[in-house]
Amino acid sequence: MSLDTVKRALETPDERQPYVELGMKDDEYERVREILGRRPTGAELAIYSVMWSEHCSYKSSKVHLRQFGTKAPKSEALLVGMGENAGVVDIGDGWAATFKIESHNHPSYVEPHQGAATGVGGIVRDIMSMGARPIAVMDSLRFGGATQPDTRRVLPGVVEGIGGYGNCLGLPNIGGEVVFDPCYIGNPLVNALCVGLLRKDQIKLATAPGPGNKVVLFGARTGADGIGGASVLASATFEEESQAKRPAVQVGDPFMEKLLIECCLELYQADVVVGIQDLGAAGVSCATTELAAKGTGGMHVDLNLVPLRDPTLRPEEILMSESQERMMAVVAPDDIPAFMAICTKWDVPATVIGEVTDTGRLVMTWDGEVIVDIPPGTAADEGPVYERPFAEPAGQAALNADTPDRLPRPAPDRLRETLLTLLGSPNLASKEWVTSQYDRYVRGNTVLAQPADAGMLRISEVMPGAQETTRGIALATDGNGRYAKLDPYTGAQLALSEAYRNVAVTGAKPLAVTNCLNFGSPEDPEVMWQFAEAVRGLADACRTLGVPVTGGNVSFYNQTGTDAIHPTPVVGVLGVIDDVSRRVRSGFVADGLRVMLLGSTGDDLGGSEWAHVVHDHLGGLPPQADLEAERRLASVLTTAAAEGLLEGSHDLSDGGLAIALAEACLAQGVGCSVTLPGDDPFVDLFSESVARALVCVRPEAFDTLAELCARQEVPCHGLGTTGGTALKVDGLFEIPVEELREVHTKTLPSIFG
Amino acid sequence: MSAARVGIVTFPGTLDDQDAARAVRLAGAEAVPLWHADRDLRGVDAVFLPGGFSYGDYLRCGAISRFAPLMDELIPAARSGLPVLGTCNGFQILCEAHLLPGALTRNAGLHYICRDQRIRVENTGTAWTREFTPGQEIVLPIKHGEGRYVADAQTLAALERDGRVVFRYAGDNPNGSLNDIAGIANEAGNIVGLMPHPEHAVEELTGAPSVDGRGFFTSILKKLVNA
Amino acid sequence: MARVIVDVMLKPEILDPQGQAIAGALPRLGFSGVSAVRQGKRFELELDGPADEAALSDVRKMAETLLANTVIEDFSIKVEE
Amino acid sequence: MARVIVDVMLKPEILDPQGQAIAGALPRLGFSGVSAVRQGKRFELELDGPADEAALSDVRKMAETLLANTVIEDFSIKVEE
Ligand SMILES: Nc1ncnc2c1ncn2[C@@H]1O[C@H](COP(=O)(O)OP(=O)(O)O)[C@@H](O)[C@H]1O
Ligand SMILES: [Mg+2]
Repeated sequence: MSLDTVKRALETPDERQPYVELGMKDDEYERVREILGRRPTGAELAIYSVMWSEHCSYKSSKVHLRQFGTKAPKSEALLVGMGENAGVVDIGDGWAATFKIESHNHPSYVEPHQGAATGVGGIVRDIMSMGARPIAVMDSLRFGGATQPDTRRVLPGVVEGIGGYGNCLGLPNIGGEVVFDPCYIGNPLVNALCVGLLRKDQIKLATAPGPGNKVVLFGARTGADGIGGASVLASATFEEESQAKRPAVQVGDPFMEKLLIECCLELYQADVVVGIQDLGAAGVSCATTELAAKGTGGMHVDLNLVPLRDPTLRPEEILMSESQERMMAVVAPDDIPAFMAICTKWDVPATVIGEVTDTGRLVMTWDGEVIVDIPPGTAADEGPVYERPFAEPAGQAALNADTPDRLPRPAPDRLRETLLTLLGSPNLASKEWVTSQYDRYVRGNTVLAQPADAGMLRISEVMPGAQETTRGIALATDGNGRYAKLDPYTGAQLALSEAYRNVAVTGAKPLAVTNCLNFGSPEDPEVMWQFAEAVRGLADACRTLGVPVTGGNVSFYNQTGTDAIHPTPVVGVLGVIDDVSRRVRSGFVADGLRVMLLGSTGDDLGGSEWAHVVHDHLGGLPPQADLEAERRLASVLTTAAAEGLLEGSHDLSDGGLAIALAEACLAQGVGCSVTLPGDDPFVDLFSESVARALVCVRPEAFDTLAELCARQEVPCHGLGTTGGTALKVDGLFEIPVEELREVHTKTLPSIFG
Repeated sequence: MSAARVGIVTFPGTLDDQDAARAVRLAGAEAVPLWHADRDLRGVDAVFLPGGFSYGDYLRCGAISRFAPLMDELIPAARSGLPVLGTCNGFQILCEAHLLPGALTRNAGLHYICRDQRIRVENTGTAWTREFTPGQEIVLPIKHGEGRYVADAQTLAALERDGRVVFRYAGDNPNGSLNDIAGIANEAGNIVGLMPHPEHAVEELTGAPSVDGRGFFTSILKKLVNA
Repeated sequence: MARVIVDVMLKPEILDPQGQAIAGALPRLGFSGVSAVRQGKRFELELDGPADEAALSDVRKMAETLLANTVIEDFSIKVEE
Repeated sequence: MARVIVDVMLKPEILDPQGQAIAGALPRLGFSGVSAVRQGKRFELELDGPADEAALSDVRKMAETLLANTVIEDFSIKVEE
């Protein structure tokens, strides 16, 4: 086919273009024509269509996400906020952490292994592009029912993909979630988080300033990955069924990514990078427009110079390719030899493909002809913004009215059995089948990993120069789709509440938030309502708890036909512990310690694990979020940890006190003898009230902790003592730890082999 | 007396080199980085081949690494007595380089597995195990997808007869290794390879819930100091 | 009793990092003259009966559902003499 | 320009857990009539020149030293027409 140049576009203003096939609306196409004052070329259409896609432009979510900024609490810690590749937080002593969570849901449904693997790869490159060394990953996963056939296809592949990629990069996996619910069948959620470390004064940004600076593409060669849509542009007549031949699946090469990490770190060290951007979705289109838009405003790129894996690729396809393991850097001309030498040392191919200009235009050529000539900001920042209509779902009131009060509750002599049923249910059972496929030890800085409530890393040996700090960082991710379905506003707050608590029980002080918002179609007003409510709830809760949102990701269209997944906001919280040797271990760590329950318990069973597992019921309202109580609890926990009062801890969440006690016993195989504090043992054991934690302390520390709790107005009950080989609940039951273990560990292996 | 110098080899894709260096330092020796592309052992007294995914573990684990320029120096040095320890990918490289017999193949369970594993020390006569007691059980992390040791019957019999099975899995065999073999030595006892990771078990705060890995590093130190 | 071979290769447009790594290593080992390497899988199936049409149609189904991941791989079947 | 195929299979006496897992899964998927499965590797090498004797002797050396681990694997070489 003939090349669609700017010249040709001017000569053939009325040529029909496949913008609909590329997912563009009529008015969006008209806007492009308006911006350019002519029809776009095929290559320009490729750029605008990907840059203005939901995925890249956040066109449906933008108006809501603004609240994360407008309602943001004042935070000294925030160094880089939303809008960059990842947020950056000051963690003290001159060091900063950058972290972000991102979804790779649909690709993981199509090809679980590669979809999940490239999800990890993508988020790691985001962290690298901030100038940081990636130091750990986490994964938050949702699958259909554990025994549904498609789950048996998807889960093993996803786990292998995450493990295969992360393990090969040498990034310890320090936590995550695995949740099963039939609502995710056909729409599994794979959310990957990466955290990195850097010197506070060495943050890199995605910007291309300085005319004359060179644009370098480095990493893997460009192939036909993920360009299903682009082939309509490259084909002679897009009316034909020409899309089938190009793969939508991207395949990852973790070895190349590992080389890229080490190569980038050496480039940063040598100070030969002016600006840098990873290539994710929308590949070269995204990297060039964003770098140019944030820099001097102009760039000239010769697309013929892009090294190709598939020599038949057309320029439109090169622009849209999502080939993995690529980065783009802006480099001063004098530094090019040093830059190239470092790439050669690491066997990373690198090519100068263009130059920064002061024209304010992004110009690209192919075979010497101009095929792109646009103001880059119009593609990168001035995409469409929708105020999508939203409306409370028709069934919401009825759902909330169907409370768990009508469900029969177990008699005292059935509580033992109820506990074991819950403990062995797929959502509460041990996730070791999954986590044992992940390396949690590599690089030797992992202080806490699964099954601890939060992952924790020592900082001092992560990078040269960090020896001076005693600090550590803690991270947890949480989300509960059932709660969010019942009340998305509260559900989002509860996700934050739990992640915040999980960080606090380790002794770390929660500092900042990332989030991944997984929802159905934004074109459905009921889904849009869930989304709007969740964002409003999360933004409000972040303000109350004083933790800013630093970044995140929105994943829409997680639905099959009109059946959307439960709204699933997943929240990641990062905290800092001043002295990492003061970290609190998980659960009961020794015999003869006093067991205390912090926080107060109400009758909160709406959306609970008990209602779900025993009655397959979802109705009523979730537990009320109590952020003030959450903040006081965290303050007690971090103070007590710093003073060395806590020997072990565990938060209460899904499954309530019953499950927390069982997990605390399982942590080190230490039993306990406890008396329930309230007068309804069922509620005591299975209610999911928020802002509660279980701790164990040396007997002589009991009074000090009780006083600390009293000062902070955190209710506190002595439940009993640790020791023995069974979980004993006075007057109700006794379960040997070995029996707990058997029930807890056998569920996933018996399903997944 | 200057500290003993232990070389830590980094191939493209090596991951545990930082851990290995830390373990060497904690034991009181100097960790000397060795780069795969240099034909230079930098005069070290012993060499540690750490774990990871050298060359992505593509083709076979260790298959490509063994052709690195550094290996041209290391192979003859090891044959003439230089103490060498290979863990995980390092063990795989030693087998691919024929410095140790047999091969490491896909785990019988077909999954990568990371867990804290009980190991029995069977031979305390090697350069890397003299600080243990015969039959001592230790806990070290394992983390590998291809750790099932195989060798032909004759080789296995010879290993057993000569006491060259240095480590055996105690309790559950995690990967289907023949004779529960977790690690072996060459005839001279200077070259030892094992799948478990001593370098991840040297500190209270981090890594595995044991510090049993320290024995490897104190063993080699003692040997070098007494040599 | 027949033996059927199923060869599974990544589709040509799909990245093959293993093949790339091998191709990259060859020159360092002193081998020139190989321009590209692709790595795939080979399955040898022993059939109880003859490799007749019914059996081969079964093998085709196995290849599609289990041996190959047809999202990213192609396969071919041949009967070994 | 020629293409040479190197097939690498585990020696018969070496346990092949992947092949076994497949053989074990087949009946569950409703396939009977397969008594054993072995899984190996297939390499496709594109040569710059013809597959003459010199080239094939080079390929044989590559197979011996790199593509197969002859401690546990056998290989065979053929030229694709
Ligand atoms: N997909 C996963 N990846 C890594 N770690 C996981 C994953 N799923 C669960 N875990 C870990 O297993 C432990 C138990 O998980 P969970 O019960 O969800 O914790 P919590 O209720 O405290 O959030 C935690 O340490 C968690 O980080
Ligand atoms: Mg928890």
